[in-house]
Amino acid sequence: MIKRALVLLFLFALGTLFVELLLNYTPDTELNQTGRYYAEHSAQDIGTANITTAIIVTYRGLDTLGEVTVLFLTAAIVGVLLGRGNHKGKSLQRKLPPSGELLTTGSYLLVPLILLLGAYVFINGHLTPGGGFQGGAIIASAILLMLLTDPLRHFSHSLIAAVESISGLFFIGIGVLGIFYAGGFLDNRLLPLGELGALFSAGVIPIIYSFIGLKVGAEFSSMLVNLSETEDT
Amino acid sequence: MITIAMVTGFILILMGLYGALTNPNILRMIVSFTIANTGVNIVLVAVGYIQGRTAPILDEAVPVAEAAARIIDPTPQALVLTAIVIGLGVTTLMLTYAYKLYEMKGTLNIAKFSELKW
Amino acid sequence: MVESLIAVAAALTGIAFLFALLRFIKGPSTFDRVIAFDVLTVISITFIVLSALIEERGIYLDVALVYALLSFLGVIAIARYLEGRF
Amino acid sequence: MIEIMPALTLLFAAAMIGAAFVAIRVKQISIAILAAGLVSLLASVMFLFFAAPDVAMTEAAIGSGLTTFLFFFVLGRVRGDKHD
Amino acid sequence: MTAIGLINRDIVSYSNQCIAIKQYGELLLDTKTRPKNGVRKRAVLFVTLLLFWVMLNGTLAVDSFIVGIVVSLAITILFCSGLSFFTEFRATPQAFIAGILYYIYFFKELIKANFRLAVIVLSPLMPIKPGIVKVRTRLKSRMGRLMLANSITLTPGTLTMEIDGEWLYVHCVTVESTDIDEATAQIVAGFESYLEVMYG
Amino acid sequence: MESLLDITGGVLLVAGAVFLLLGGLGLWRMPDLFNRIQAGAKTTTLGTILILAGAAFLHPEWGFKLLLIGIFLLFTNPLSSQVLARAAHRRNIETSPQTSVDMLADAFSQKATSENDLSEKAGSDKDAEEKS
Repeated sequence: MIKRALVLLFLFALGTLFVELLLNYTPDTELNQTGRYYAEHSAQDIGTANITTAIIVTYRGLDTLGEVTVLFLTAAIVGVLLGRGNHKGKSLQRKLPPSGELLTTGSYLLVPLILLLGAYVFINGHLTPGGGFQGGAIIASAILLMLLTDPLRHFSHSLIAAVESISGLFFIGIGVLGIFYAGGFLDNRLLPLGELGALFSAGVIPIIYSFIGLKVGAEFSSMLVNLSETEDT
Repeated sequence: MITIAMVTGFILILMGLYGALTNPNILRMIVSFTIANTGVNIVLVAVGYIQGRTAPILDEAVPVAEAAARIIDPTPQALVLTAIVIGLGVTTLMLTYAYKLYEMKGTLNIAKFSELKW
Repeated sequence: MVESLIAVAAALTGIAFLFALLRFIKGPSTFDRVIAFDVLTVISITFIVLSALIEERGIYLDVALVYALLSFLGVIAIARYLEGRF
Repeated sequence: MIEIMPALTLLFAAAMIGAAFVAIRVKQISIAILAAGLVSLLASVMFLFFAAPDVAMTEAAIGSGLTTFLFFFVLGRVRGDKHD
Repeated sequence: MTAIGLINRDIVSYSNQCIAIKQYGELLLDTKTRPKNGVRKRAVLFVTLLLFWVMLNGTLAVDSFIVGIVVSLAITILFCSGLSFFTEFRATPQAFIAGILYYIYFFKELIKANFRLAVIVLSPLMPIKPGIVKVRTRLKSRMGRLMLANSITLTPGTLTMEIDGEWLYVHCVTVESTDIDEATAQIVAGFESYLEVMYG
Repeated sequence: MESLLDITGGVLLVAGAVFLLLGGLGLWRMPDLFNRIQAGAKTTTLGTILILAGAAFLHPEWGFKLLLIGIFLLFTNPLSSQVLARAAHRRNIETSPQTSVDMLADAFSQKATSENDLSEKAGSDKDAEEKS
């Protein structure tokens, strides 16, 4: 009971803090300095219609690199913890009947569409909402639908690892090329900026975002596949 | 509108923390944690919102010349986007640990893990 | 005129949303809650379309696309779990 | 006449708090997970109301399918746990 | 640092990858257990995906079209057993006419059934008599059966629960007859006559 | 002054919202799970499609995306309902007393001998959770 009282006390303190914050908060009516800079300059400097994309890929490109690294580490830790390869042959022996005909046919119909939507989301990341992370999550959702339809489906681990590492390599390679041929690491002006609103615009941002999308999709997929190949304890 | 969202976010944070701190079951602690995570994201997005403005995407509705006067702050959005993706990674990691803990002890009750007592 | 019609539509949809939410909170069995979840996600797509109409931004529809294609995955996941087929 | 967007925001705020309450209080873990998924789906619509379509799309793609599946997966694996 | 790690991993995984591509002739899927699509089905899938791509982009500009071809080709190769709306569609004029008529009939039924259900929901006594009946279908193709089940499900008042061979198990809000042939005539026959021409 | 197109779009929006309301009401009032699926999930599909059509009337340039959303809904929504109904039937959810026939249960009881071990394993552990 004393633990619960402590918890309530802590939450009460936190709540008071929040109320204090809320009472003293005055909403902005104008953009602050950074926001104004991004709003005014990203169209000419970066050439993206979606300013969030400009921030993620170029202005704060190193943060994104760090984020991708964190995801990579997470996927690796999940893989190590679950120890795939130890019971590769055994996992296929689980006795599960297949799902009903409707779900099977429906998933065959929907999976290509989900993959197409994922590709659309990350290729158009500089024009419409979305980008590499969303597209990667959508692609992983397609893998998830396959797993839900048939939990025993076997996926090629080495293919997922290959997609992940190759796209990561190209992401960094493009960033390094930017040091030599453009303004700096992950500078997008390797290619001409093009016209605002066209698909081939904003320099290398669509290419970078495609690689990020493939990488994130492969990372999430490897987490899903690793988890699904664990044994029923 | 900003106030509504901030109040919601704070309430979600408090509820999530309450659940995470009082539940004995590890899986439920993780569920509560995701709720608190969502609350934090809502607060951050609400901070970046400016009344009467629109999304930071330039198209026919928002030409480049008017951008600075019509869009909201894009920086918190970029941060929250990162936070959500990392949140999924963290959740997966926690769930993997929970699975390994269960494999080790055959239970998910936090009181049974006496090595973790402080 | 059109604005007021949109407002009426939003109000009616909001009432439907409340009904589904009540079913979610009350729902005697797990399955009742799952079906309420399904209905809530479908109604949320409506809200996204309505907000796109109010703000007059066509790009919001991309979110509705993702929502329409992915929100059923949660329902299928829980249905498969309850079937005992993982 | 009330403004539409604040009213909708209020509706979604109430729904999220209700769903979070269900998630904290309900006995079955499966419903708690479902309610957490609902919180994140509703949060996605709320992000859209706050003019953040990128964030909304991320939350919709991640919160609905992937998180829910991962939770149910682990829950299915630890099914024999009687010390609930 | 990340770069070096990635390069290391890449070198390690490259040899694995060569083996993987050899081992799994189809890249993503293990196709030993499930039917592979023939060239015609893959072409149909490719065209459908391209159509969806153009609709998603809302433009026929050359650049987006080229990217669409690449993406659709990649998905067609990777996900080789995918279906599309026009897989197994008989490309005859009758089939196209039947398709149009099918959608008209479907929306008519949808609206009619919705009004019927609205009356039930609004009436205070709830005059319902639910039950699960068994009906028969003659359709053989996968897409045709999926479309039939989806049409039955989308019409309020009937809900397909299971397909087992030629039998469909349908939940009805108001059961009108439990006889198999009569129920088939009421629930299935309308959609089936069009779908049979379309998909066979 | 609004054009006829705008008025039609607005009226379609309201009609869709009415169907959504009926769906919500049905979800609240129907006596058992399968009927709730019928009333809830189906009526809302028509409502959403009508609202999409109304939006297409108001903004014709969004037509393709709205059409795609409609197509996706038409294929995902029945799928989830079917899977859910099937799972519920497998778990023997109690039906309302008005239910007259259940031919699927009859069919299953004949087939049950072959599948018995699996359903036992899945059912026994979770029933405790369900009823609590």
